[in-house]
Amino acid sequence: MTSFTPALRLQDIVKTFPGVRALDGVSLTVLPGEVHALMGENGAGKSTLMRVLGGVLQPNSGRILIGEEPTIMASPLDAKSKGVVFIHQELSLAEELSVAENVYLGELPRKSFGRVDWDRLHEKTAAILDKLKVGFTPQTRVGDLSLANQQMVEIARALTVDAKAVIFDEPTASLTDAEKVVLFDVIADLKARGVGVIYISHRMEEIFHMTDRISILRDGQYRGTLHTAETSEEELTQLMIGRKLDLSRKINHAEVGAVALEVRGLSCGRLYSDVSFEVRRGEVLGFYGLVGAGRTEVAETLFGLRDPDAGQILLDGEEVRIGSPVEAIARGISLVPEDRKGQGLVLGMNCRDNMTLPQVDDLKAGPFVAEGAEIAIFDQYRDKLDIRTPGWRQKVGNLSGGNQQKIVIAKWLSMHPNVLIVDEPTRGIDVGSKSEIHNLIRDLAANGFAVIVISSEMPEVLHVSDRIVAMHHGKVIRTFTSEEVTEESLVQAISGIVAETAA
Amino acid sequence: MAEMTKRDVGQFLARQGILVAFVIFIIGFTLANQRFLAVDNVLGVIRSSAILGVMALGVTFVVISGNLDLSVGSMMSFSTIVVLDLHDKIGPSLAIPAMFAMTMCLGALIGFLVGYLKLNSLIVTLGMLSAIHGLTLTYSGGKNMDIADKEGTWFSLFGQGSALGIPVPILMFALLAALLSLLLAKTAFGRKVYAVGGNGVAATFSGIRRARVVFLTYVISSFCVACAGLLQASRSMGSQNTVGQGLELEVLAAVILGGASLLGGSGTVFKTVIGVLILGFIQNGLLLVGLEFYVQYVVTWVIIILAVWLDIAANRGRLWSPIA
Amino acid sequence: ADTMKIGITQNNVGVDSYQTTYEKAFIAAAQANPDIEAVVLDAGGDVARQIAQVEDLIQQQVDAIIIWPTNGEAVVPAVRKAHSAGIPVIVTNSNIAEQGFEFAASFSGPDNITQGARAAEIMCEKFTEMGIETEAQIVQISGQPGYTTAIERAKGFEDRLPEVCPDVTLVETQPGDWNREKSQKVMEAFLVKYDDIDGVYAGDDNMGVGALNAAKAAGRDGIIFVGATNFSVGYEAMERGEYWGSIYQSPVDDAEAALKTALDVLSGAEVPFLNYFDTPKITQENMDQFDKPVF
Amino acid sequence: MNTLNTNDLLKQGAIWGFIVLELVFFTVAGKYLSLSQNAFMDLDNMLLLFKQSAPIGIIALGMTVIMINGNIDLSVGAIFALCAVVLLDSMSWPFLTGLGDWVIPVSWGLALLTGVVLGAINGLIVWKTGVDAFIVTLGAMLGYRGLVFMFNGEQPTSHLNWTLVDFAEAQFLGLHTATWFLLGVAVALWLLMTRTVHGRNAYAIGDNREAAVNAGIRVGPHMMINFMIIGFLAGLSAVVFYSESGSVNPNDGSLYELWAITAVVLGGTKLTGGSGSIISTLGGVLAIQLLRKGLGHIGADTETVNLVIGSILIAVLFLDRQLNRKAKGELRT
Ligand SMILES: Nc1ncnc2c1ncn2[C@@H]1O[C@H](COP(=O)(O)OP(=O)(O)OP(=O)(O)O)[C@@H](O)[C@H]1O
Ligand SMILES: Nc1ncnc2c1ncn2[C@@H]1O[C@H](COP(=O)(O)OP(=O)(O)OP(=O)(O)O)[C@@H](O)[C@H]1O
Ligand SMILES: [Mg+2]
Ligand SMILES: [Mg+2]
Repeated sequence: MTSFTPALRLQDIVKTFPGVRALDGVSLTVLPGEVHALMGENGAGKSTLMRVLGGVLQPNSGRILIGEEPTIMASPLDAKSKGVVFIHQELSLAEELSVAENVYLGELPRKSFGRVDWDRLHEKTAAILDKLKVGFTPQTRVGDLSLANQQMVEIARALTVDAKAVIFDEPTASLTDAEKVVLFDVIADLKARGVGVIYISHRMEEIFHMTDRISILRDGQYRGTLHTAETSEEELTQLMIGRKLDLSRKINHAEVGAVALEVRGLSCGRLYSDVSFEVRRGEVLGFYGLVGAGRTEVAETLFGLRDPDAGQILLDGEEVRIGSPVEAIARGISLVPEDRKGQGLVLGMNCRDNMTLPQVDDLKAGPFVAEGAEIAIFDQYRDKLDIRTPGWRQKVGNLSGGNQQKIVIAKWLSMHPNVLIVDEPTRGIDVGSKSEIHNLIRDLAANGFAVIVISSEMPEVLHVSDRIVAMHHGKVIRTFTSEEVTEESLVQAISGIVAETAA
Repeated sequence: MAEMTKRDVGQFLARQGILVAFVIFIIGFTLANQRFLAVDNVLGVIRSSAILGVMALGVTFVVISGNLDLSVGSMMSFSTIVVLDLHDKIGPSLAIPAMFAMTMCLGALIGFLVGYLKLNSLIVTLGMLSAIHGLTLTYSGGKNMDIADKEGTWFSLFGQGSALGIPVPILMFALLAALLSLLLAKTAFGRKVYAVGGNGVAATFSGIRRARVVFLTYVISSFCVACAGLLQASRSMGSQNTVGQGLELEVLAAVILGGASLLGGSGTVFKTVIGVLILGFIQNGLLLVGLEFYVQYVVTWVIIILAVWLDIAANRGRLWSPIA
Repeated sequence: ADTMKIGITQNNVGVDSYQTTYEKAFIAAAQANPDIEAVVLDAGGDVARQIAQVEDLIQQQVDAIIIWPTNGEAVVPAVRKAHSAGIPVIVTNSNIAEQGFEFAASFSGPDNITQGARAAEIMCEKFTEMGIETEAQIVQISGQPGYTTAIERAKGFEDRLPEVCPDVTLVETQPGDWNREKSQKVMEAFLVKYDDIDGVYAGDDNMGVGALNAAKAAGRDGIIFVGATNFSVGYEAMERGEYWGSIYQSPVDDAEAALKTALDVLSGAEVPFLNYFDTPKITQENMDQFDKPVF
Repeated sequence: MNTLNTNDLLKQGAIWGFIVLELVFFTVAGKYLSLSQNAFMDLDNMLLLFKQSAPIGIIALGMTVIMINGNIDLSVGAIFALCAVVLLDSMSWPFLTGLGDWVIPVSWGLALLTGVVLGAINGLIVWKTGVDAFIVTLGAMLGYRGLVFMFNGEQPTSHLNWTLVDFAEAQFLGLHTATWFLLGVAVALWLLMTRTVHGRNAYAIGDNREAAVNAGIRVGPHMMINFMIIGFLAGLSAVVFYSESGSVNPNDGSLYELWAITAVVLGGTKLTGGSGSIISTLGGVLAIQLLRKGLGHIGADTETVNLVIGSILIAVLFLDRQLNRKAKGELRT
């Protein structure tokens, strides 16, 4: 905190959507050279507030001041020109274009006659990519990058202009630890240059690791600002969700039953090879690894979405060939996919219909769909997962990111699967719901289901898993039991270091 | 409170932009020519819209599932010619099922190409438009097809008969609309059509056989085309090879006018029916007022854009697009 | 003998049975003559495609080109091109514009203006016979907008009618696009709009029968239907006494006349520029003198 | 700019491979079936191919831009006709007759201006109302066609100017006037789409509109410019073609939009926008014209032509997909 003139101020911002008062008189002050966290439950209004600041949305009322100058953010470009850079929660990239074009999207350097100055573009981008220590070039097509690398492209945008303030809306949701380190370096760098950084995340450890102050939103209302150094997780949670949260690690190992799913020597092209593991009923198996480790691909193969080259899949000891998701579902496998917008939801459909989509064939009343049964399922999981929506008729696309994720989870939980595979289940989910989901996963296991959890968050994997499979470059390096695993050995394993001596 | 209600009414009106436009047009034409709303005329318009309408019902399914069908016009010519030809050869009671089978085979072929082979529907159906036209010409040798004994057959029932004072085409249109509306809105299949159109990948991830759903939408569409061909053949008891030419775009216009999004995932059978009626009444109304046929083109242009605009403006809550 | 290569580019074959029958007849006639090899093309109603086809025929060095113009004026430069390449051009069915006459060897086809005029006469005679020539009201359903044939027939009819029956009023004209269905719709609206319609002139029998169907469905009797290009549906309707008259025009005659004209031109015979083949009036009274049309 | 990998090359190569296939087929089949002593691949015939591709080709090139941008334009056929009407009609406007042959450039200008204005109307509606371009231009297809009819009723509009015809029929360096225009437009648009900020932004908008908006690209004006470009090109196509033919039927140009779109898709441009290439579209256009010419060359009759063109369209789509088939193990969605 180098100066007392705030980098920006938001005053009494109100924003309503049909049926929703998303922001109700929110004020926020960000100082130059500080990292200011914005926290709140899913749907509290964080992204909406940032969209107002970034010129994407116009507020119903309230003022925005940049360096004490009242301004109107007419458009994203306008905001950018006033020094506010917005790194979005959802990827916002043109896949067919090159990395360089994406980084400088909207501001390609020009030569005469509106020509693009390719040399300058590539040069400037290369410099930024250097800083981010990524393994791709400015000319790479963005569509060819993994999700995490795409996120890095998005982050690279923060470094293109001389910003007064940079907004990161859940930038780490799809990053693994290696990129996170780079990201934190970038943020530290921005901070050192006197830029005000607004950082949205649901991950406590990140918040405490690198922010200076924390502002809290709840149900669209401002709940106060705390100095990070002077607060605790408990106090934060209390402010965010209005109650205390029991975060103690309560692993109640259920009776582990027979092997529900066994995979032997499964290989699929360049994606992964010779993957073997087993999950028992009553057990949670964690999958941990770096970006590109191939965990998602293994899950997709089990769900009938990919054709393996070699290997066997055994369900309840019986070898099966799973040719399509239909077959997988019939055999009691559920997959919560990692990309909720692309793979998990029909955004234009309402909440209820999304939730019951995989079982719509089974919910019959005569020739028709039994709407009553559907609504019952919806109500049950809305309460169970605390999904915030005005009603089942709301389009899923209008929900906040976290609530969308909950719909996807509910959709597959309600199938009562034998084997549940969840890929990044709590990406973008607030602490309260996160622990709720963790408990649900444990409960499912306790009820005799086999659960596979793929996660890039070490605390999560450690917290929910009975055993952990560590993958690196498409290979299983090691399988840990929850007793023997340590953070250190796990990090070693996912970096490809085979620790022969591990206990 | 009063203000709230007023806004609700406003919202409702805006949301039902299509209906509002419809009512305004009816009033306008009626003022211009009192005969417009005469029972004969109304029934007449609905009857002659029925053929287009029946096709539009099927295309609604295709469009909601995120595809297009430009082949319906040429397919309708095909079924008309086939049923007329077979009528004299094997009698109406065999000719009708035979024609349905042949037409639905074409629909199944398109469904296979678009659904299972995942070829782009715009191009596939454009290709089929041309190919089916060629097929029809080959079948008929390019000649007009006429039923020899027009008086001595019950075949005229579908196009010209009436029950309870209502012409059969209208009954058939209404019945099909009701059935298909239930199918789309109330059954698991209907739900899947919306899901596939809304987000095909997510549908696959939800265990929906996307290819099969798409395939079935084309089969439904071809079934509707066959019904339209039957109505058409029975109405005029004879036909040219090009009887359905150009209808594909009118059908599409009706479906869009009803508010189905071409991106898939939205639209309803009821709205399509309204879209069909609007087109029918505009055509008829302008004829009654005595305007040149091409004025109708311009009017249709304005109406399509206004109707769709109103519709989306209501959805986003503001008139002008937020695009910078 | 030397075989002669004759290329033909037609207007839009698939569109109606007249044109299809024409094509069949042309091919049959060409095959019947061992000295002729024919290249048969169809422009699909598209001027650009027709011009391209003329260019292709020139490039293939055919001996003569027969053209059924999609647009009588637009093809003039293409005809000139053939002319300067030394290839005689025979225009068939509907003529090209006058500027092109100097480049074309000959025209062979029906006289559409006369046809329209004759239709007016048929209609007028019938009205006179019925005694309503002083107050009769008629409507016209014309062919596809923009086509020479449609325009000429309408013009012939509209010019002649006031000469023969000055008191008959033509209340409205709408196009039926050579399409029976479209014509039926148009007629339905006419019937709603006008209580008194005594006669209908349709640009061809196909549309005439469409109009007739509409009238029958509405239960309106006593309307006099007159068409052009007697189709078999029209002929049958005349047999049933529902349809009064038409103009007898055979696509077979049309095609054969075109081929014959081409052969005459190639053999160096003296050929008049305008080769109209006769298209007589046909009504319920004299129809037994005509064969039932095959199309 | 993207580096091309083999996959991309294969993708872009498909259409040229198809053209080679057509050439071989018609050359061989032509030997047996054609009446002509001239080979199909005769130089003059190939030169004609380019010339005959021009009317739809010029429009298809513009359609590529529109489709890369994520839109579609179904009204080009009607714009084409309306520009032609303006071109030919204006040549006999009394206040222009004093200009002698100088009326030609004026009429050309008026026709092109008409195209730009009509395109701008479409663009403006798409921009300001947010109605999908497919719908806007489907409406305009009817509306503009109505305007064509209003201009001169159902009569053709004609004005044969032999100076103009001679210019249009001229050959320079062996290439016809129309060919020069076609190639010129191709080069210009290729430069526009690969080298300029506008072109790259158009790609971005078609690829991910939301991302483009978020990045502050002014989506509306870019779309509007592209609609004006295709309007201009529809006008240019009309100018080039009707200078030679001198008369326009009110129905002219109908179905051109479909042929243009077909050519663009054959060239590998995605219907959803964001990717595509001008040069491949040129390939698509040539492939279609070659097919028509070839079928005429071997003497196929009308039924067959319809059947074959339809089936070929589907077959090419199928082949293209086989060529670009995803590797085994790829996500099955
Ligand atoms: N376009 C919209 N239409 C209707 N409601 C909306 C829209 N966008 C957001 N909302 C609603 O506004 C509220 C705030 O959403 P917002 O996305 O700001 O939440 P968030 O705090 O970012 O949550 P998360 O942590 O899940 O990302 C939610 O109730 C959401 O449903
Ligand atoms: N777009 C791509 N093109 C080529 N190879 C890819 C692409 N994306 C991923 N890969 C490769 O596929 C493998 C698995 O990638 P992916 O990132 O999906 O794994 P993951 O373990 O699921 O990671 P995440 O933590 O992101 O879920 C890696 O070998 C990676 O190099
Ligand atoms: Mg958010
Ligand atoms: Mg993954």
